[in-house]
Amino acid sequence: MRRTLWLTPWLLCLLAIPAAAQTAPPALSAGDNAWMLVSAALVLMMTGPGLALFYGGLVRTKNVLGTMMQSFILMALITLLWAVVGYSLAFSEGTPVIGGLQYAFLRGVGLDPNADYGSTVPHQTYMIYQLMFAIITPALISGAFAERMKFSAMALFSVLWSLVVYFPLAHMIWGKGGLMNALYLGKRHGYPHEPMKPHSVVLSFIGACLLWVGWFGFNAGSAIAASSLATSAFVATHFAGATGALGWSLGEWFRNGKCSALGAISGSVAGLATITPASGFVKPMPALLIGFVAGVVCYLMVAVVKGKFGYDDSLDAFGVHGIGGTIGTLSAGVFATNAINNGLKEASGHAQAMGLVDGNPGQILHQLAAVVIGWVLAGAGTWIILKVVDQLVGVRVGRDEEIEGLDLSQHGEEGYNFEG
Amino acid sequence: MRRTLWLTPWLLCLLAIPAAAQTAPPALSAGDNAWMLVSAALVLMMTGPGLALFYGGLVRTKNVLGTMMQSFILMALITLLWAVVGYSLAFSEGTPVIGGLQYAFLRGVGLDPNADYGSTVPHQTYMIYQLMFAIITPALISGAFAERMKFSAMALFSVLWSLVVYFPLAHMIWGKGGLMNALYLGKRHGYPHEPMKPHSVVLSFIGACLLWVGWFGFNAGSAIAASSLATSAFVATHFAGATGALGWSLGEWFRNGKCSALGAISGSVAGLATITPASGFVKPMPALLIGFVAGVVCYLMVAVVKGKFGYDDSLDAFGVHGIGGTIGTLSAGVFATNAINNGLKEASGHAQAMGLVDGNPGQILHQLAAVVIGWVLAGAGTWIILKVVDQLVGVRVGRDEEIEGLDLSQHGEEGYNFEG
Amino acid sequence: MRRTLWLTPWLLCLLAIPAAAQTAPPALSAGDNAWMLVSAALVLMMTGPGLALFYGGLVRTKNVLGTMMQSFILMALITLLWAVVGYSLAFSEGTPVIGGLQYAFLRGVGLDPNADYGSTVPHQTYMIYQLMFAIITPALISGAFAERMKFSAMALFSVLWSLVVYFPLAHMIWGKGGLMNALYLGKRHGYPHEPMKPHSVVLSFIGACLLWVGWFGFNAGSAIAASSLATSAFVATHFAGATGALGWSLGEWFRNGKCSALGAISGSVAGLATITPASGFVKPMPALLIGFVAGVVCYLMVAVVKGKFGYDDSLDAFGVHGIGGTIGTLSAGVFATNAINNGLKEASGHAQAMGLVDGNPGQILHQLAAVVIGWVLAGAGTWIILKVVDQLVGVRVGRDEEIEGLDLSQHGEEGYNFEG
Amino acid sequence: MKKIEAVVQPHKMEDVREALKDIGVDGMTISDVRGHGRQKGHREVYRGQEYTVDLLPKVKFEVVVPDNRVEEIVKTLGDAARTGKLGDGKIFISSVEDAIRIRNNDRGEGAL
Amino acid sequence: MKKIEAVVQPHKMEDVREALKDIGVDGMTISDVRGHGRQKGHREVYRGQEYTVDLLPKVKFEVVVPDNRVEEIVKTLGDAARTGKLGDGKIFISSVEDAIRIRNNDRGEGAL
Amino acid sequence: MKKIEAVVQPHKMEDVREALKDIGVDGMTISDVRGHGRQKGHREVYRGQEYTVDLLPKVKFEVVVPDNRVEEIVKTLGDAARTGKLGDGKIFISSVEDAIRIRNNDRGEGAL
Ligand SMILES: Nc1ncnc2c1ncn2[C@@H]1O[C@H](COP(=O)(O)OP(=O)(O)O)[C@@H](O)[C@H]1O
Ligand SMILES: Nc1ncnc2c1ncn2[C@@H]1O[C@H](COP(=O)(O)OP(=O)(O)O)[C@@H](O)[C@H]1O
Ligand SMILES: Nc1ncnc2c1ncn2[C@@H]1O[C@H](COP(=O)(O)OP(=O)(O)O)[C@@H](O)[C@H]1O
Repeated sequence: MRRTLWLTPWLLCLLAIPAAAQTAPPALSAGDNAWMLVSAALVLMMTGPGLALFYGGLVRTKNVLGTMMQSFILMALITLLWAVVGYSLAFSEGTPVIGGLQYAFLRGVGLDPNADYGSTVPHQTYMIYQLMFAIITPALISGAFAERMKFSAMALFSVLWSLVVYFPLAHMIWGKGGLMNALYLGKRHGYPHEPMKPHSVVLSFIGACLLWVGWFGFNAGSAIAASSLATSAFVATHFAGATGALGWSLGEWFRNGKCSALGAISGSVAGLATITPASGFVKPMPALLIGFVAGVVCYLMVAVVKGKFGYDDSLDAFGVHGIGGTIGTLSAGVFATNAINNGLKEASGHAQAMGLVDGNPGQILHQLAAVVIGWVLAGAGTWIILKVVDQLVGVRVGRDEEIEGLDLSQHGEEGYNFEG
Repeated sequence: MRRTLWLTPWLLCLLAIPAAAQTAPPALSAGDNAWMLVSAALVLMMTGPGLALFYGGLVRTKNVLGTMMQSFILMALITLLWAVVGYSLAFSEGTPVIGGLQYAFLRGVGLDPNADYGSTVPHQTYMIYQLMFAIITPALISGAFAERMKFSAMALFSVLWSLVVYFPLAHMIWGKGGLMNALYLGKRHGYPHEPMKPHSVVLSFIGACLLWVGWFGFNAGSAIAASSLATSAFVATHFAGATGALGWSLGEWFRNGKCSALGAISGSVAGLATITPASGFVKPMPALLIGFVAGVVCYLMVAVVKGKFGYDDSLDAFGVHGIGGTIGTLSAGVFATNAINNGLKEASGHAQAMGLVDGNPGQILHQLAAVVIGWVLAGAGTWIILKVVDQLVGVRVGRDEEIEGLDLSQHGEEGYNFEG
Repeated sequence: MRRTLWLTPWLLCLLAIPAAAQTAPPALSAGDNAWMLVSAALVLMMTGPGLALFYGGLVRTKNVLGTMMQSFILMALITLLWAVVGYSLAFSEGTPVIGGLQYAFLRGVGLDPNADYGSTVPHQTYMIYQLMFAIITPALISGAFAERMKFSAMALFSVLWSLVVYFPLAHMIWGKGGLMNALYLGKRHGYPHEPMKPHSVVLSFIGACLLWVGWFGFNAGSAIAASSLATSAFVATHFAGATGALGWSLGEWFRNGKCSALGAISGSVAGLATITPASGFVKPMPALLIGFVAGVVCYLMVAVVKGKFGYDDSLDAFGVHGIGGTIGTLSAGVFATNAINNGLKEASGHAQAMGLVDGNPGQILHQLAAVVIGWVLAGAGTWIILKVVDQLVGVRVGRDEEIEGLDLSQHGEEGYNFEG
Repeated sequence: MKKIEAVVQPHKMEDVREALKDIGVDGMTISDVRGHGRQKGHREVYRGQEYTVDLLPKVKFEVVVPDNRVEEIVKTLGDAARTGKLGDGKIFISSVEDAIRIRNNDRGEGAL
Repeated sequence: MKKIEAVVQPHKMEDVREALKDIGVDGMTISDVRGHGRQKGHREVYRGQEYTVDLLPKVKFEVVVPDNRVEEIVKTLGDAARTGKLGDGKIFISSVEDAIRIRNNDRGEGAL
Repeated sequence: MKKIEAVVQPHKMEDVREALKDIGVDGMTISDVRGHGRQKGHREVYRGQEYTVDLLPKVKFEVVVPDNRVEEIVKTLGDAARTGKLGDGKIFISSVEDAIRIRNNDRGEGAL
């Protein structure tokens, strides 16, 4: 199996398609490389400070550093892992299940373009860009175990999870580890009895905005070129972020008579997460729709369903990212069109019909299969790894440490010392 | 009327010029597209988190979310509006007064370059880039009604204002709605008697820096290419931001014997706002001068004149952006030169003389006319829309809600819960 | 002496090499210009808000604005200085010791590419990009005199230092002024007796992340093109930032049994500072190693050595940036390879051997010489300038002003007014 | 000597201070507190999770004064803080045995 | 009238408030304080610089009540705040001479 | 039992704590307050708008002690907090009727 799909993440990844024919001989394009380096920088900015702030603002004061640190340490840990074996496992030729060790220690990952990995940018550009994705995925999951997981357990979990789940499956599993973690770890001490208000919606707001900006690199960068496909993905991304905010806000308006800043930013993140598997395949108007649906559905998940079931997905990693990713994958089956993305050709040389709108209803089933398989693999893998980590170091901090807060108990420092 | 001036915003917009001849056939340039996508991202970053933080830090704690939310909801609302009719009204061929509906729902706004809208980037790139401008303009105005306007009224006002004032006139009206709002709404409860210190100059500082960085996309992106014109606008932007900070700081030094962080950042924003209509037309040294004048004059407006007249332009949207834009438009009449921008040709084929420095003193009058017309249209339009909105939903929150703060009364949440 | 080395900063700058032959005639590349404009914006973002937040979070509440203002005012002051004489002194042809006045007031620094200053981007692009470096260098030093230096003295010092030390020597002296300042100014009142905890590790965290992201512009932009060399520098930068964080964290783990968020971010900054003189010359795996060593050594400097010697380098400008730069310069002598950077040719036309790994052990001595000369010049220059400034305006605030805090005593404002 | 402790609405702080200044009461210590009483709290909703917040921000004044000024001060303070709505706050009076001015060791009423 | 001042662990605040509410004690003023006592502090390390922090966050309740309810309230409050570990906090009882409800000038026990 | 309340300059907090520790006073509660008195405030200017800030940050110590230690503690505290300049702060002494250690229900002086 070729692992070098240049397609926007997650979509169609179960189709056994040949790598898109890239006929021009590889040659570096300064414009494309400029765009890809910028995109890599933007995706890193999504994790830090973006996601770190988004999550950090949602927790209580005593956990702010512990929560931000979960994102930050992944910027370091996953980078090392990626250089040593990760990139190779994810992207070199190997068995159908996992890549080989050909690129271990980045041997052979050079500065010349390689047609398999973006024919107009250095192979290393592709490698570093994909690394930024490998960092943010476990960082997103960390939202599910905020405020109660041991730092060591979190680091170990993320390493194992990357090795066993992400590197092999790469792009299928966005946010899906979240629910398992929330269930496995159990509720925070005092939840839902004690108030656990976000200690700073202001921080979350900054984070959400930077996520939005960074997401342009995430989705439009996935074209691996500053091409019109990049533009298309950029537009879809922005549109879905906008209507996601509107959808969530409307939901709040109906139920509470008010719409909140936290709601609007959560909705935009839901819209952005949802459009991700579909951006680069859909037109602008469907993107508006997809984002809106995402905003409404994720709101209902978080505000209604979560309350009913009573699990403690502290920062709604599952409710926003897991659900969003699922909606997005399915809607891609509906709205993907070869008017946007004609990377797949039929034998006749014509661009292959993609989603329902192209007259290919079967794609919805493919996408559904992708969703189900993704959930099952990610869920099972996550659960097993949690068990292992729990045996090795214990996943949850002690009760007193939880009350004291992660900042002091895990890191020996405090987020704010205003009175100093 | 062609609405597709590729010129830097605002300048020369009253000249009945044909669209600049762009002789090469449209073809996508990866370098130009990369730059324009980055610029679009940067301009979005100006609104959120940039402007949201700049304004959010200036208000009292109880209004921080309400203030930031005003910027954020525009990122969502104006995007939807833009996709549906806004872009079409602003940029399609229509009557001389307003565009047509040709591009409604973005029909026909495709991924191929269109010579009228940037001949080297996809038409959608142009569309999304211009959208980011449409978002930030009403967001800037919101500074004038901070801390006392209803959220619903603010949203309705912004939508109407975009439809009636901004989309038709597009780039002429930066910051000019501010004064009307301040006058119409009246003073905040307790102003100027009670202390209303900025609750966090730190937040404003972050915002101002991000505004500065984002402004490169705003001005240098207006070249719609990574051309030498983009470089020129980039340099002018940075220079004016720098001397704006120095001008304001010197003003404070003379009057108070101290210069403040808030002063320095306000000055840089004044310099950046001021250079905007002139960047892409002026050389580096005049940019230094323009920025400096902006810093000094805006300081005097805010610190002396405002106090004299006693209106309550809460965050100085008018004093900084309105005045700055005016100074900039006039100084463009002085310093614009075809050594920088030779887009306009005479019949003879020579580049047309531009500002006073090119030996064309008449341009100053044109610019003055542009200023006056801009002020009149924006002022009148804004006032009327405020009246309408006031009738429909009421513009101002009640006294008790104002005392309680917008965060609680409008959004049911608080910015900080440190004690949690 | 040609001053137009397009090499990554600092490295090899003492070799009397001819400017790398750039055979193609100068012609603007949109891709390269896009990348360089973005890089310039990123490097500005490193200073503000990046470094301003990183340092601002580390000081006590009463000094937050004073500390951030030190970075911000340099964004303004150095820009003016650069336009007037700075760029000319640093980059025009002059004597071997300092440039001439050929480019004073940017005369002759136009919009066409100039082969000496990046043959594919406008000369002004090169000028503005280098300016961003000139801003951040004195800003980094300001960390050494935080919480106790007069604002006027700091401004005067920075101007003189730029004129006398930075513009002539340009890239050799990163962070090396720090120690002198710390020694000259003496300890903060109450140090080390009274607690001086960082008032907001959260702010520092945001700052460090933005530094990391901005550093891509700093190092990968130094290729002055979106070339494969840029990619190589980008990868090295990211890798060293990551392992720097790991190195510092491991150090803390061994000594304290915990690793902290402040430690992780400090380590990443140490790794980034350290790789800087070597990025663009070394392969990815050595970059991992260099970053790791930087993290460990800087941690020991700050946590052990500083305590032993007892000087008060308030924000560890010296411990992190000075030491990091030194390690980096030396390791470049070991790991620089013409497989990455073949800009230097032998007479035979072959790429010249670079570091030890290329079989050129002598380079280590060259690098050592560079370090020593850099230290001596920067140290002596800094000391003399401090003496002069002290005579002119006095460098240190009075005891009462120090206790009251810089925000009030120097700027007449406060960072936070939450109770407003 | 008596200590007058008053818990008032935050937006009345400025008025109270000026009223006290006007009758020559200069020494005071102020702190930010949260109060609970008859005044109804408000509802906050974060991601669908509702919180009824009934601890509302208040400002506490502490003024130590000579016995003979108590009534005048209580009246002035009360008048300045009054809006007539629930939540205006309370004033408590208690006895203080001694006061010391740290600067010069003055004691008793002279130290106030 | 007595003033009951209780310094308790922050995470016990919710429990204490509910316990007081259950016995009909509604009026109270709360503030964030830091306390020092037998409870051991903790160590924080910033860039190798160690700080022993022995001022720990606490929440202070101030409740002014009629004399006859003191014992009941002290017991309820103590029971709700108790964990049995060092640092649970203290309750202090002192005398208050008068209370005024600002809103309507009610005085004495009726003002509580 | 007496309660000693001292309002001191924030930068003297560390010194005061150590002085009290040296004479064996371990239990105390501290809060951040703002004070007004003879000490002149300062001017802040935000965008040309001037504010005279005369509520200055202070730290309040509350220490409940047995009657017989009052004088010693007041002296120690005062000496440690004194700079001799306006604004050094005040110490107030008042009576406390009872103290309870929540942890084990100890009462009276033994609970301190
Ligand atoms: N018994 C009490 N002890 C201490 N503080 C009280 C008491 N009763 C009320 N307070 C304080 O006074 C404030 C106002 O009381 P509330 O009952 O809401 O209004 P009102 O005094 O107008 O009836 C409360 O928020 C609280 O801070
Ligand atoms: N003498 C005192 N005066 C004022 N506050 C005290 C005194 N002793 C203790 N406290 C407060 O009570 C808190 C708990 O006291 P501590 O001695 O740690 O635990 P315990 O009461 O369980 O022995 C302290 O943190 C402090 O706030
Ligand atoms: N009468 C008072 N009641 C309560 N607090 C007071 C009183 N007088 C002074 N204070 C507190 O003491 C602090 C210092 O008082 P001030 O008059 O400035 O200095 P000094 O005590 O040296 O004359 C004030 O800031 C205030 O917090």
